[in-house]
Amino acid sequence: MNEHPNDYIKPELMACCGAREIMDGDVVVVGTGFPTMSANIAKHTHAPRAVLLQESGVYDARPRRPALSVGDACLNPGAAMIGGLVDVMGMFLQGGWVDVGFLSGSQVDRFGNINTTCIGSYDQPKSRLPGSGGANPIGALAKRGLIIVQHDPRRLPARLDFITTPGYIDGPGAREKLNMPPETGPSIIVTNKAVLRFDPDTKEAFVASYHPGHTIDEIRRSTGWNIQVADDVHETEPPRVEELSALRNILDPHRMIKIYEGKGYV
Amino acid sequence: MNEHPNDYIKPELMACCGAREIMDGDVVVVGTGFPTMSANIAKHTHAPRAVLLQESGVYDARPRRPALSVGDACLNPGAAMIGGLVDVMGMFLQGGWVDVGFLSGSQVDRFGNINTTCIGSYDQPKSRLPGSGGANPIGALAKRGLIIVQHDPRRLPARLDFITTPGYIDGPGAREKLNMPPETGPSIIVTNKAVLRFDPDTKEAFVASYHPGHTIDEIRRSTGWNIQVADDVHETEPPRVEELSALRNILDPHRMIKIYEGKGYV
Amino acid sequence: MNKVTTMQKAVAENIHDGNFVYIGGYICRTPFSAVHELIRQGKKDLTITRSNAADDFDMLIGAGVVKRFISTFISLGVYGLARCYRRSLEKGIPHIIEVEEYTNLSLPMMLMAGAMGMPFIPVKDLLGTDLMKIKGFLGESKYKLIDSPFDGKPVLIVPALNPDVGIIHVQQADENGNAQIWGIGGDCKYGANASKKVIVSCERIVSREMIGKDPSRTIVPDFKVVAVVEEPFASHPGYTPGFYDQDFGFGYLYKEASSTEEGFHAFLKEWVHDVPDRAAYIQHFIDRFGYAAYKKLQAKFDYGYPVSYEY
Amino acid sequence: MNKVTTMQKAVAENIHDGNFVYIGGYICRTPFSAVHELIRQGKKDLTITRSNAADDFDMLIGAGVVKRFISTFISLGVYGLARCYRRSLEKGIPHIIEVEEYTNLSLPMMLMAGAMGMPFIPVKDLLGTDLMKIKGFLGESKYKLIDSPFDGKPVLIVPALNPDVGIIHVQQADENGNAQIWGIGGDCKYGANASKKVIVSCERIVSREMIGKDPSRTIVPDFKVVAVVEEPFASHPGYTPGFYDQDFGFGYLYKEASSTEEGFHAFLKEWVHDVPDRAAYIQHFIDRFGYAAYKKLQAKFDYGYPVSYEY
Repeated sequence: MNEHPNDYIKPELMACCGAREIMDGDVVVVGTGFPTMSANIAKHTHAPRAVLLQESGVYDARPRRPALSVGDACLNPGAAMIGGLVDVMGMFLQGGWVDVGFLSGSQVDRFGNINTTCIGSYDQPKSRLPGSGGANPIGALAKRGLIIVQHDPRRLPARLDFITTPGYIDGPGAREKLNMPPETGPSIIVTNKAVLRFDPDTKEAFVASYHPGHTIDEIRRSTGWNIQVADDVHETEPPRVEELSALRNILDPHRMIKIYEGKGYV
Repeated sequence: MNEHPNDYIKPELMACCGAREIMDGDVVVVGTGFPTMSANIAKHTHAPRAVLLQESGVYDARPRRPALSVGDACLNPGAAMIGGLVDVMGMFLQGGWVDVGFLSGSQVDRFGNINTTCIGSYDQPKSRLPGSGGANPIGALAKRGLIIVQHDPRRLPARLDFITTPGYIDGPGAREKLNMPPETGPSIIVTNKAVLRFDPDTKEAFVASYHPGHTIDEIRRSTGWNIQVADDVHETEPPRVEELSALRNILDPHRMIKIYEGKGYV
Repeated sequence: MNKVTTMQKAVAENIHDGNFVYIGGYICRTPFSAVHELIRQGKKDLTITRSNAADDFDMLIGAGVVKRFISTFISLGVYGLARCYRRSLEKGIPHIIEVEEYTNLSLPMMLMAGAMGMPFIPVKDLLGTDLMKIKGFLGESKYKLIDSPFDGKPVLIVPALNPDVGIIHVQQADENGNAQIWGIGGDCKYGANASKKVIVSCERIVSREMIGKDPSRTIVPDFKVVAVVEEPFASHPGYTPGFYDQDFGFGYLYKEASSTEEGFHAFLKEWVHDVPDRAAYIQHFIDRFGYAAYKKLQAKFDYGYPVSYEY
Repeated sequence: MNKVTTMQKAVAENIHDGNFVYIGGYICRTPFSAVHELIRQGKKDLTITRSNAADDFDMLIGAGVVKRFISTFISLGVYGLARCYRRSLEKGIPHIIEVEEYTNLSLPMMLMAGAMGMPFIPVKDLLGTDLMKIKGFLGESKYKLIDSPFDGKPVLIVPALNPDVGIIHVQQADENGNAQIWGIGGDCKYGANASKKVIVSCERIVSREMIGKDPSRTIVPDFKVVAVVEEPFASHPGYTPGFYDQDFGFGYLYKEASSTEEGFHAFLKEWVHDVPDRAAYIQHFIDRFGYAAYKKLQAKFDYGYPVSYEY
């Protein structure tokens, strides 16, 4: 049986939820922050043969400091392969070799579509966001998309201001109709309150588990649509000893992950 | 005035005819044998800034022995850039950067189309030849194609057994109709008897000059179609001192070029 | 042909108002000294592109150099949203730039298509999203959705891009312009080769013989290059592998400065307009932050193994 | 995961009768020991491809391993036409192979398209020639001539290729399969990456740490690789830069032998069937030609410069 220390912070729990989605041998496209932590927790626990790609052109980097961007200098020395965007996004992602892609966004809807383009209208934005970057193709082409987002009605609205990255678009059959690669699409949304998964029939996100300290009712109120709840909904398993140990002793000794608390991941 | 030693052999004259077509600064795709000699004669005389590519992926090689293939080991050390076929044939040739491409063939017709695929029918060939290799795209995409061929009615027939590499296809407008890049196509045919050029209107090869020792009449009899002759037809200028000097002292000290005499280039 | 020149001349002679300019880099090997020179010379109405734009593009937008931007993304990385970019699109300061948006898959592929002389290239992104609905200055030529002539299934195709000029920073180049890199490539190789001419800045000019010791590192051949500028530290505050690290402190400085119009212009005055060239920039950096700060950014040494191309 | 194995096992376990196999090399880095193993194991009905085929493809055809050949060219270089290929097409010996012909532009692009997950790719060759008229086993899928959806002009598109298995020989790889090359590439990078799985033979197995000292040399990542075979001299009579030169004398031997059916089979017996593996092949080479001949092929040393990826 697993031990679960109770001194964890919410971003640590979220990183562990992400890690548990990675299977041994998976090819994972990561960004910075959560994705890197999740992927590395997995590597140091149940998935030692999972391998990481950064879209900038890097495969199997061996950074000695936490990478602060996907183009960080620390990703260069010791990597197994360094090319460019066309290699990682074209040859590996579009080529169909990527199992897991991490995604985050300012808004995520029930179908796992993501907005990182603008708040308000596109032509006269209230707030102009960075744009797709690699998110759109990762959402389109990774076999399993893992989405990280804060849980509030503004960030999980009924309708996005802009769809930057495709989830299941407008529901069942939408990806197929567009000839998007089979067996791709988002598989989980990890929030600071819950883990959401996607109904295979409706393609809608539902509550699979609630994090310790949160309730279904709170989660419903924090979601911008009438979210469904799994029959077997249960409390999210807290971080295990070995997960926290990998995170704190190896990956993030300075606990930089705490900055996510300041960003609202509480 | 240029000096012209009279101890040259025919393949040397032909290599010089090719060299004279290269302008300073030209980007030249070369194979082995004649093309390399021609290009290097040019580099050592009037076109020091001409640069050479081999389709295998090499740019500006510095071979210490004559390369016996476009993939020869001697092309590796000292080159300015080495990639692969996609770099040279895609990025440089198809990208529109190649000024001159050398071509040869078992058969060449009046429009500069070339056969390197088969003698006899394609399905039941009398003789099966190597195929296109890089010839077809070089013929399609180089701004000026320089064709080397032996002059006899079998090799310069009225009709090819197979068109492997495009010259002007079936005449004026054919390349344009297919949306082939403008201002490309063969510019000269160098044989062991003559230099042929292409009429800008009819796109047919005509006799521009006859090599010393050959006559218009002989050339007409050796050509498989009723070949036209330029009003200003004249004797081909024999190799100049500096051309021969580059060839014999620098490029081909063992005079490997003599093997072309054995192949019929007399 | 020796193409070695100054950045001032390289930019003055080769980049003209209204040009379409590819600017390489991915934090790694950002050609920042060229970016500053574009601003210093007051270039106008440029269309700029590269995948994953950052502080350099934000600065060009804030300085009013940019008319159009073929983009995938722009941010200041750990320092969040790109301030000048936002001011342009949200408030029209200094003016609204026109944006045509793709992704980090489609844009690199469009540059590769341009480099390889293809008219268009099929891609598997964009589908099903609002990136299909918004069309900027490319209009109906942003993409085409066709039925594959092979199997009848829908295929998205996007057009090739061929910038007028490509600007890249590399580790080393020879005097003719044969340019070599190692480490993270971004879309640098294809962006440069798609361009009609290329300006190369480099950490060090090396001999043609040294280039020939490792020709597999060359990404651009000299015949595409119109200017070579030896410009050490040119990527700062970005980094160049083997030479210097990213300057996170300077990134913070830019973030803070660019948060207001006044701050941004004061930053431009101090770091662009009041320094005539990269040497003066480094001098100013050392004057302002001390040699120790400069030294701290210099890369550690950990050389790999040499290889032989001999036979 | 350690994937180091023998060529015997690599071929037995990963290549099956009827497979579509990409075989890399361009005289440079020809995976000849794998080619011999395919013959030794009596594989049948393979579809094989690469641009600019040579003696290795001729040998596979003569040995009866090949059913179909997606080709651009095949010859013995300085030794002229490929004898077994001619006997197959001219006389049906051992049987007529089916050929689908492209060029050294379109085939590499089709492999690149396969590697990059594109369904097809536009190319500017083939047009106006009989290569458009002849269609082999790909039939109407050999190519499509369409009007560009962008400007209405004719564009030729050719299909992506995705071989079942890719076989390449490289200078060095680690035990997991990260494979590094330098020097002439041919279509090796894209042919291997287009394949569903890759067999890597290498001159030397190196540590993962050594791979990481120069990651820009890696052309195939380990997750695509199913077998790694340390097989020095595997390209003979081709060459590997930094290791050994091409063996022109042996090329002549093959030319002479392959000029007749009997000669070809005697050659196969001596150099393929009677040697169980590459070590025995080298032993036989030395027995037959002497150590001096072997030594003479070994590359001179002329190492370049190491670089640092540090920050």
